Amino acid sequence: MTNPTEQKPAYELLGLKAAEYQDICQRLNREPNYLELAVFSLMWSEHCGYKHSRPLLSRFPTEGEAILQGPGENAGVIDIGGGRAIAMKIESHNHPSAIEPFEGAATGIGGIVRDIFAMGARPIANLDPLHFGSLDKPRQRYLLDGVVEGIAAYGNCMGIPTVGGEIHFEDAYEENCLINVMCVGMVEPDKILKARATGPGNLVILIGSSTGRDGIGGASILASAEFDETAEEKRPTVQVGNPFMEKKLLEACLEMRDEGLLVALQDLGAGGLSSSSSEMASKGGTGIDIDIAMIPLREPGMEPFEIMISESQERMLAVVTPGNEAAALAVCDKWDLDATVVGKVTEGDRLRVFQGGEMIADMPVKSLVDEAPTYIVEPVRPGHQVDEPLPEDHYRQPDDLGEVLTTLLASPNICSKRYVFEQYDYTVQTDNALWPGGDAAVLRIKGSPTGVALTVDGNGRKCYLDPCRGGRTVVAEAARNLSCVGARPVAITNCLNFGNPEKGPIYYQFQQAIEGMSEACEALGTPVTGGNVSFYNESFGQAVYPNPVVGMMGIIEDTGKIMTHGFRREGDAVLLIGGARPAVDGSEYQLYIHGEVAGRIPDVDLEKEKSLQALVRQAILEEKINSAHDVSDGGLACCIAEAAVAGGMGAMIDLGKAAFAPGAGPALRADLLLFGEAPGAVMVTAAPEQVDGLRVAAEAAAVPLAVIGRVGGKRLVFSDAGAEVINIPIEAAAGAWGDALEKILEAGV
Amino acid sequence: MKAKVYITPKAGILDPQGLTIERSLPALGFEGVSNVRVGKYIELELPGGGDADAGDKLDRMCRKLLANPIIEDFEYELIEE
Amino acid sequence: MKAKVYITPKAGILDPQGLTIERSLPALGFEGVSNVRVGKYIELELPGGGDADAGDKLDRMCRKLLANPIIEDFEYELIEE
Amino acid sequence: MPASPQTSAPPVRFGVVIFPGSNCDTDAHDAVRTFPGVRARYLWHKDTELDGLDCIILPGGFSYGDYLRSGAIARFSPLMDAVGRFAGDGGLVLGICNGFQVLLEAGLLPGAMQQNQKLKFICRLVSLRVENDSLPFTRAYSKGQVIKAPIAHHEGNYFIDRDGLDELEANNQVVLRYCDEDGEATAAVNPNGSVSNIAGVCNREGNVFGLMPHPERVCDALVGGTDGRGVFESVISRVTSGAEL
Ligand SMILES: Nc1ncnc2c1ncn2[C@@H]1O[C@H](COP(=O)(O)OP(=O)(O)O)[C@@H](O)[C@H]1O
Ligand SMILES: [Mg+2]
Repeated sequence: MTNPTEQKPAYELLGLKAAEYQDICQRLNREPNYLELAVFSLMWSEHCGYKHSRPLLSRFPTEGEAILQGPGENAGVIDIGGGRAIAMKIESHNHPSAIEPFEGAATGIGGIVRDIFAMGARPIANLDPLHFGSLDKPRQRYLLDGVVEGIAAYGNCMGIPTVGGEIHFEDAYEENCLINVMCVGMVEPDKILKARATGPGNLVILIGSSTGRDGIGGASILASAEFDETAEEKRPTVQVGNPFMEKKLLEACLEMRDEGLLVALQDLGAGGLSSSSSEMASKGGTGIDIDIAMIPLREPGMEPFEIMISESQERMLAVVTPGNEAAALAVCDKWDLDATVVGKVTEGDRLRVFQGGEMIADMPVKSLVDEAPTYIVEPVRPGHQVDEPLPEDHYRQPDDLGEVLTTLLASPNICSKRYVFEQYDYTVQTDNALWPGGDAAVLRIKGSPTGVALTVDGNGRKCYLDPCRGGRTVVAEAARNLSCVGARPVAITNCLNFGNPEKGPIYYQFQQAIEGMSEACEALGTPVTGGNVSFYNESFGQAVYPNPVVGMMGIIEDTGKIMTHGFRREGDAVLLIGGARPAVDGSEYQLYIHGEVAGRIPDVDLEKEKSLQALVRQAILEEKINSAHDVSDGGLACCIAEAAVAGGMGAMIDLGKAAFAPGAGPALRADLLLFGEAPGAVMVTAAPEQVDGLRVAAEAAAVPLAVIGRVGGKRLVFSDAGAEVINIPIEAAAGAWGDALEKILEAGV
Repeated sequence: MKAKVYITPKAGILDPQGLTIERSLPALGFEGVSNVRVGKYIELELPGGGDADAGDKLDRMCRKLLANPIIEDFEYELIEE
Repeated sequence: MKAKVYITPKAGILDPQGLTIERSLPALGFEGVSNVRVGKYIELELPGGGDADAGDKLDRMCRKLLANPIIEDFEYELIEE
Repeated sequence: MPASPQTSAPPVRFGVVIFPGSNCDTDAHDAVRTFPGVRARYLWHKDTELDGLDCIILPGGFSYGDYLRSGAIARFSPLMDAVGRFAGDGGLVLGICNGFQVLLEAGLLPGAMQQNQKLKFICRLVSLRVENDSLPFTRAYSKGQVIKAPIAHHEGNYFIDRDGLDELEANNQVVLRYCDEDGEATAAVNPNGSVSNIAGVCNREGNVFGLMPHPERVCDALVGGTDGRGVFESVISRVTSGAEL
């Protein structure tokens, strides 16, 4: 019996369509050889070529006066004043982490960190939004432990504090975990580096690890008939991270930057040398010659195409002027790094590969980098998506609401994530002024009153129910988190995690999410500075929830006024500011207590959201409030419980006073007031004498404000229409919330 | 019954530990050492009796817990006492 | 010349890795395993030629670098090719 | 004869070591420079010139990736030979976290480090009881005082055998112990499994001190507290007063 794959042409085995192959032949005026075909197939893959996303990504607003670098470079850069700028970018490492969680996550950190120092920035923080399947499955616990240890091993070794993130567990991620990582760096605006290979005659230096057969092209290349006999030994190997090497690489690159030795710098990520060299040439408007005979190899017998597409980690490509190569190599030598001149910048627009004297590939750079074909798919609204929310009495109200509260507090999505974040070094670099557990992290800037606030947010379940509203919600929530610590939201980066975009419903979700996010970014003044798209997160035809993850940066003018979420003073008034009518649709309460995901999520009113956040920030600046906490997962009850546990103080709350959407409809049931979710609300506490002033400010801003209770005592008491509906000691809340994750993970092996 | 398990990084897989040790040896006065690979060595005691499937059991144990078959190879020895 | 080095936690020293493995084995269906000790297994290539002092050299390498005598024991094998 | 530091007094000079993989070098450098009258410079691991320095800090991080064992490779650097001589001459040497591990591997402090009992990295603010307040590093504290500093390590499980421990105790070489808020050194608050809750030890002479917690990370109220300042204050006052041990 013959192997059916042997009948297929090489281009098809490499994942190219017949029309794409024709296109390549036309651009070359001939048939490509195998090396060229491998390079084209890689550059025209979804991952490198953005075939299904490029047309839609252009919807994002990217302009802003503080934006020094928008999408298009290795990371976005934002001016934060005082002669400093922030570089930031987020990326996914979903597929590698599902295969080998420790190394997959570790190399994910390695990759995103390289993007940041490729901009000439020193990494100052990592954040890690993670999504797994439900923890009652042993494999999910294994994945979580491996991923967290991998992030810890790499980030801690690099000396970059992991200051934030989020962790979410739901069945939709069982076959496809989402492992996103964000890195943030600091750079002086005049020291920003670009990946532009300018100046024909300049030299190209490859720095760092030797090149092995890591992650070569995946299964598509292996299935190629030409390689059948040796497929076993050519099996793509799992990439193993070497954070020590990367730390040296970071220091050497920044030292070369400081000495003014670099014309351009670029990391080697997906697509290895092919992608980094052609992108540098494309941006520089030049060509590049690479001599693969010069490249230090880790394994004998590597084929030219393997060398060109290897994804070996911890490598950088630098362009230097001919007089400077000795100095650059000396810096690398000081850091005990291998560095080799492997090519030069040329006139023209070709990527040419040589092996010693012989030219073995010759391709137009523009075709590789900028002219990958793009595809537009007919969007189809998914069948599960509905226009109407569930009726408010759709579920029966549970009898014991106190028990619902403790159950939710102990649920993996809401409970404390201490088990995870204590594995990350969050204090190194001594700038972290707000340790994990709050609404956002705040990094001070030494020698300046300014601080940088950071958060990541994603909410796949809400995007699944309504991707457009979900997209708006996610951006608004990120901004609200920043405002709650007193920071003005400035810009975002994003990672779009979706299923197979060739399917109408997935394409629809992708398009809708981008629309919603864009509207929110425009309304809130937070342009998109870059990001990453991860498609094909699906198995057995089942996609993950559509999950755009937003990383947002904000500025705090005065780090002396950072706000925290824990109750701070007995006798303070508890106020609810903003807010729409809370709904069961898409809430943790719906999933965890009623076992369903259904209905339609409430929308965000972006204008009101903007006023609400301005109001909260103003109150923080004027020192009128003592705590602030965003009302999100688990609703008002969980929000208040978290503030109580953090502050070690109880509260008495009258739910009837919650001014959710005043006048809109009949009185809400207690369970929805407690656990329902709707965007756009912040809970703050203030001394009683501040309340009038806050009320006046809220009226002026046309934001609803209600005094709903008082901080004090050692119990959490919620009443509705004069009757107590919850009355539990705060230790019960703290006990449920505090080490739930640890218990789950340490119980089952 | 006593067992010894030897775990090594798979061929072709990067071994950052081995690499780092190898690179630093010359500075410590050990020239010319190459191909340093660092793995694990595990000793354990299996419950006596069912000798027949002891090897089988150990094999499964290696696959499931002791080694990471995606990036590591393993070998073992069983020692009768 | 090839060398194999086996490093084990000293007797009497608590071995946190071994202990953790031992505790997690029953849940995976492996009952009765005891005395799990996790050490290191290092392979390396010594420069050929001076066989006579190869053992000597390796011994010094183990003492000085590869093992920490306060908490670890070591053994090695030299393999002629 | 304690003397208050004059403006004309010579500066106290710190050297902060950089091994490949060190990552708390700038933190330590920046922390000591918040004290008046302090000069600090970096020392490359290949340097051997330590003249004029009053105190050498081996900072935290992952020297050589912590491969093989933490500190195992770093201790062979040319600089460590010089540090050995410096310490032998009575110079002050402070090893923080990875620096402590290097000092253990170098034999400048007794004992050895193992992986944390739970095999996981731990970053956490811990309470520490000061056991010896007469060292050049601890004079600003008082015996029994409870201070707070973060730990951030994967290998901080300090081991020393029975005899070694008895000797440490007899010579007052246990400097810090993990404890609860009330100063009780219970097993429940031992974060990593260290023998006898030990978080920091010194050599017999008292001029070499290693600790796992990070005093340099608690030198500013904005980012975690100020309890670590005492370590550097002690060194500075010891140097400026010129007092013998
Ligand atoms: N979701 C997105 N939003 C905005 N920009 C994006 C998004 N995804 C990718 N981009 C931009 O497209 C460019 C190419 O991305 P990518 O190939 O992932 O870069 P790199 O190889 O440096 O990681 C980058 O400038 C990136 O910021
Ligand atoms: Mg890049």
